Amino acid sequence: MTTTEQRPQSKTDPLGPGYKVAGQEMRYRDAFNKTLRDELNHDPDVFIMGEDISGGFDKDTKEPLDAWGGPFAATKGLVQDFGPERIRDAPISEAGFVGAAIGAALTGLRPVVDLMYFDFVTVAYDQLLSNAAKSRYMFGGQTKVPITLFARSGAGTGHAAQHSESFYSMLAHIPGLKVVVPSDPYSCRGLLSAAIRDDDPVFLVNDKKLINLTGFVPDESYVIELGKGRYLKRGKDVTLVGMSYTSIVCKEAADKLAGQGIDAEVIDMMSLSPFDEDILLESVMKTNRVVIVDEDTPRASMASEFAAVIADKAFDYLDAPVKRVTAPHTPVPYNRGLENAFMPKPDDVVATVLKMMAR
Amino acid sequence: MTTTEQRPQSKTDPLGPGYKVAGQEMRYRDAFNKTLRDELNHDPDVFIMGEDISGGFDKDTKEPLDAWGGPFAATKGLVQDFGPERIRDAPISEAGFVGAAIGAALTGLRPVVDLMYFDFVTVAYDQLLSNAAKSRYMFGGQTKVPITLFARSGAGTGHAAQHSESFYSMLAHIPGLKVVVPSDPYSCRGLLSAAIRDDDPVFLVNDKKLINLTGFVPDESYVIELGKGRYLKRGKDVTLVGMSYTSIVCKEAADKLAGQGIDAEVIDMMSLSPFDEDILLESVMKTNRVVIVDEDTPRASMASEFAAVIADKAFDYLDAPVKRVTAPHTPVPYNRGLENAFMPKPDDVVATVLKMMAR
Amino acid sequence: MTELTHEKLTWLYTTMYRIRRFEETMLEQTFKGNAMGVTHPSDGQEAVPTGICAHLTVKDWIGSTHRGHGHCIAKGLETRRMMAEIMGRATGQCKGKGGSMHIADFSKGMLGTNAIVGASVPLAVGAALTAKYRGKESESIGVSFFGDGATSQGVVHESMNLAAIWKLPVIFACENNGYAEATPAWYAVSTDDISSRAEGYGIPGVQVDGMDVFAVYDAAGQAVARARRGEGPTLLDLKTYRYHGHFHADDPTKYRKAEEEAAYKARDCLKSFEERVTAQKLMTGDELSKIRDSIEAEMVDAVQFALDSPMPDEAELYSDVYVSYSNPLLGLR
Amino acid sequence: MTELTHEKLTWLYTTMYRIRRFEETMLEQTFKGNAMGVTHPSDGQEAVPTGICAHLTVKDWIGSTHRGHGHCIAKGLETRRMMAEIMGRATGQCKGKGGSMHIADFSKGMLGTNAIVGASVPLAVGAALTAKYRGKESESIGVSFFGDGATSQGVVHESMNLAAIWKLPVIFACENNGYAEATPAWYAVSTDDISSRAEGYGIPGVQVDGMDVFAVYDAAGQAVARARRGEGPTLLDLKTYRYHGHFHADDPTKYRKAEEEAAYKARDCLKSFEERVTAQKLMTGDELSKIRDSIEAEMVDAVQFALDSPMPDEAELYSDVYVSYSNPLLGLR
Ligand SMILES: Cc1ncc(C[n+]2csc(CCOP(=O)(O)OP(=O)(O)O)c2C)c(N)n1
Ligand SMILES: Cc1ncc(C[n+]2csc(CCOP(=O)(O)OP(=O)(O)O)c2C)c(N)n1
Ligand SMILES: [Mg+2]
Ligand SMILES: [Mg+2]
Repeated sequence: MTTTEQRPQSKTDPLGPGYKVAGQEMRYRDAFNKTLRDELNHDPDVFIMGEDISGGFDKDTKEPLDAWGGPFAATKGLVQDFGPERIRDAPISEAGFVGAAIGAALTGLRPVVDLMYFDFVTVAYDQLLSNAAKSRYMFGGQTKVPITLFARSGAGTGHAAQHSESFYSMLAHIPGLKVVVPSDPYSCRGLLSAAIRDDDPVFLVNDKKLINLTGFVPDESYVIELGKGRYLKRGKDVTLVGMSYTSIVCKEAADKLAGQGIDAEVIDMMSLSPFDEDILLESVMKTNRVVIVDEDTPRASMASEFAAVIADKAFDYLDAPVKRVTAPHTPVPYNRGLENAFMPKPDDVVATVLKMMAR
Repeated sequence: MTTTEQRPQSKTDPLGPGYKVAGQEMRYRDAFNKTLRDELNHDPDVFIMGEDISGGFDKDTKEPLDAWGGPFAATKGLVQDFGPERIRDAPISEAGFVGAAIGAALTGLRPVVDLMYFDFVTVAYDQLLSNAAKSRYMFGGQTKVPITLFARSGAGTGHAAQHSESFYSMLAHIPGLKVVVPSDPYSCRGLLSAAIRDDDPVFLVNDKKLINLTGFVPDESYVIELGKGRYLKRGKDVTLVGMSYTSIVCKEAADKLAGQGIDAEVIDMMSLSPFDEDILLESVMKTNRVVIVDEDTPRASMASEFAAVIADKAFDYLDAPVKRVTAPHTPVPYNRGLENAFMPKPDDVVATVLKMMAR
Repeated sequence: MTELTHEKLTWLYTTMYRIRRFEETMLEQTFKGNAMGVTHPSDGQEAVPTGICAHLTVKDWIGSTHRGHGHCIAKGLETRRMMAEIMGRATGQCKGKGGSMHIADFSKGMLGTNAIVGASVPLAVGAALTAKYRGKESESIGVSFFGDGATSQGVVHESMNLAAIWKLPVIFACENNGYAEATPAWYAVSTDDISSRAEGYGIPGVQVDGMDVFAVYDAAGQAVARARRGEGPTLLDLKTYRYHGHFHADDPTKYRKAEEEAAYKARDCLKSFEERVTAQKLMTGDELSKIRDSIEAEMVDAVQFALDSPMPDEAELYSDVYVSYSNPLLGLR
Repeated sequence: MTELTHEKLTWLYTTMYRIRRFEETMLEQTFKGNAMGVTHPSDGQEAVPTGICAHLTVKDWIGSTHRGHGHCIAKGLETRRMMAEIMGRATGQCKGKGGSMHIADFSKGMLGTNAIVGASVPLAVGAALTAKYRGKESESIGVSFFGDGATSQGVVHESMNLAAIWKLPVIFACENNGYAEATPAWYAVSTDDISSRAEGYGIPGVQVDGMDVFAVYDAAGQAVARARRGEGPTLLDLKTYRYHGHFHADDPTKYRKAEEEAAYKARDCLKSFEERVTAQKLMTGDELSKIRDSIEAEMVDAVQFALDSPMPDEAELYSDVYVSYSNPLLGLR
């Protein structure tokens, strides 16, 4: 197992200069599934719980069918190999089964919970905040809560207001929780393994728009340290800060800006809590300009947080106002055109940078 | 009824220069109770719902007793005058009765919900976020959700991790909700009336440390426009931004700073969503320095939000980094000394300002 | 079978057939790529909303689910505006901002389809609370539709307890189609008899054949009458079946047996209605076929109306978040 | 009454008396200003945790409530560390960081008192899940204590359904003291018979006299045996009474009748135990009085230990938030 905080530089050199590892191009969803399989093999105390994750049961034999492959195919094929005790189908009781997972974590297991759509976390919010996040602290460090939760966030698939949220900033706000937001198959795999092996409660957010994207993934298991960001592109004129899907938005914006002679640096935060203050400050102190791009709504968001940290700790290095390009302060609309307008896009970032450079 | 956005200047001049109104010194809790009474009289569609708000029932007659006067005495004496249909005692089912209140609001009533401790909002989180905040938008503006919720936040009373939260920033993050945070009997009365009369869902947060503080309150009913801040003290050297109880902390810090020759301006934000960008920018553009003080935990908080807005829109006026003085990223501890250390205090603010002025 | 007027029979058949054809037409449009998002068809289950809403007026309120087109239609919503909504058009029921899972019509007593399982249940309780508050129980009740899967959701339990202690005029209508996505009720629900949960709330619980609109009509009639008399809520466990998959692209044969499906289809609500009313000479085959023809025309019109309708203006992204808000945040661009 | 060994009888009496005196002593200290926050005494209810925990070992797990001192003591926690916790001392069960509403001892199978009503119930289900996962149902079960008020909380319903469908070894022990704060159960709970809710989950539900430790012991014995045999959960509705107000400063006479209180006190669990064991010559008055004396001494020691203990270091504010965290945020000062 290899620990890394560097993004793969090339397909043959994925873990930074000097490394040569075997691997392949695969979809985000497949990397996710492969990692779950790795972790189930790695530790017998790991089990997965969620609605429809074993995808139905045969009426006569009562055996699981894996007809669905789980929501977004995350758990596809797992119940066959690991059985229904480790791939545990749950009724629609998010508070109840998240609570049960916390109880299992408090008593020695390492539960992984598939919450399906990110929006449903609100149903289990009290268990997450009052029990998962606080148990260690309020019981004076006697215990730990090694639970991992994951769910799909994001607009762009016509799921409308109650199935398209990206409010990971609310989770990152909560002391005692950790929050990670991978942006490609490589970071997904490393962060998911790290989350499951971590002894604290971790929430991993999968943007739906990433699920079918492909990228290079090493065969061998590895972890990406929680709380670390990475450079997706080096540059000197302006720092673009992305998280989850907006890392891709930033990358595309940087490509467009390059065409106009502006050399943008792109950071993928990867973790929101803890987050990598160092990479943020290092980059901004060099480029002296920053645009933070986020699909979460803006008020009291992680975009606000990054802006606040920069305005405090990199203040003397700033040549321009700290800019945020985010979703508007609205729910997610259904109509495709409106939904498209809701999401921050590369052109929004480019326009903001151009205005900034013109100062 | 008088609308004002100015804090009373003196006891005989509470609504700004020129006004003379009758009024009296009273405790925050009494101002709150008086306002509920006003609004129940003002509109027959207003009713209150919550656990123990009618404080018990006689076993034989089945009549409400008002033995408790409601949590924190907010509803004391109301059930006698308005009856159990309008002062409706609820079982311990926050999701259920908040949902029922939303249903009542969608069908023509104006429910006011006492959630007791602020922490319990997580139990009803889905109803608040998925139904109250989104109904108007996702149904294309067909309806409105005129519901008001209130609850008690804050550390300082030995209630420990699950009864001491101040995470109003998570609520302010939610598009479709409004959030107000009064800091004295005067702002409490005006904001509560405004909230109940407002056609959107409004959450009013009462810091426990305010409940027994006294202040001048006009006899006559009035509203304070949602989304407006106010100056608690004018000054020229640095802006201190408070919300809820930290407005008092800022005021005390300003008094201490005055003793050291520093003339601080103090803003009480009063509303968090919407919030008063104008007053914030006006003040910072004048003083060129700002410290934001918040008892909520720091990550992705309203303190971050104010900092971000300032770093964007008042950037060219800033002479020093934007500073936040907040609670640490921890749950609230039980032990009194630790709990005391958790809360931002005037001396923390003074120390931050002194460091800033020494730059 | 209760005595039903010819008008009522006509309404029942028209409504069920309208739902059936709406779902089929909607699916066709979905596969053509005209619907913008995910849809959950309710064909097979038509007897449930139809038999219940037959007792309701525009002053009664219903709460609905992700599988809510049938509830909408039975409560009187216009199919053209529903179709336009599903196609995301400005003329849609919610201006194209809600989609299939968020169709409401407050002028018709319809509180909205809802995409959070169980979340609409307390809304119907709240509507009933409004009725009781105004002393109008006899003319305004709440009906909450929810699935077998939703019975595991805590807020549904809370809603029943609230309605019971406050004696609110509500019907809890569990559309028990045996599955929650691919998960069977025999796995996820701890009882074979959902109506047995009523006893724990001190309210009546009734098992109903949800494939038979007459059975639904009768059971609902008693529950509605009870509610209007101010005697409180009733729980109906309505056994039914969805013919289609969980959502438009789902293949249910992967997790349901062919025999099971066939057994339910043999008791199809439309077919059995047709047989019964013609056998008993309550309606003629000709009458029924005229109704079907009119619905076919309505569907053609609904699709054309939707396709011809404009998309919402981009300004709609920012409107309807609040009634009033002093500092709009139009995205930080 | 089941045959009980002398040792078991001694344990029952010692435990009940320890709880009683702990609550009284704790209240005294609270009124002296030595407790730092709010406390919810459980005197009067001692028979419930005692009769249930008599069947448990250190490998079994319990989940508890705001009114949890009795659960802690019955599960074997040390009273001196509990007292120190309530006084916020570094030697407290949770280093003074939790207080009365957050006392846990993971080495004793105690998952913590909990200040969110209903929130600890799924934790006990999770502990039972761990047992089942490991094939250890016979030696490790979960017991969830919760009040009559908590039965209205959705997560309690969800927990029972989960435990039922997964046949988990859990006891749902409803401490039905008739009140939630000042709100009577007859107002807030939609049934007179909470045990009747069990039927809707397909599990046994039993009404138990919670003032009689022998009745509790017998009912719990059956439920525990069933759980250990792998047959799944049981719901116990244990009728009991709290002698004190809801919390330390609450005066219950404002909302409860004197007769009601007197009737319960006449059946006091300690008094009736004493009468019974001495009448049946199972224990002597002398034995009982020796037990009481030893508890008195224990309480004196507990208070002194707590008072003598240091306060936690300020660094404790920042510790125990995470096991590991790369960028600590020590408050932005
Ligand atoms: C809180 C929540 N959890 C999960 C889902 C995902 N989901 C949508 S429909 C559904 C199944 C619902 O089953 P049931 O209540 O029986 O209704 P049916 O689909 O059978 O009509 C699930 C799990 C959701 N929308 N909301
Ligand atoms: C979610 C939540 N809602 C409300 C409260 C406030 N509260 C604390 S104890 C209590 C009453 C609990 O009654 P019951 O469950 O019967 O337990 P008892 O106090 O009688 O032991 C209430 C309402 C809370 N702590 N948590
Ligand atoms: Mg179903
Ligand atoms: Mg009670």
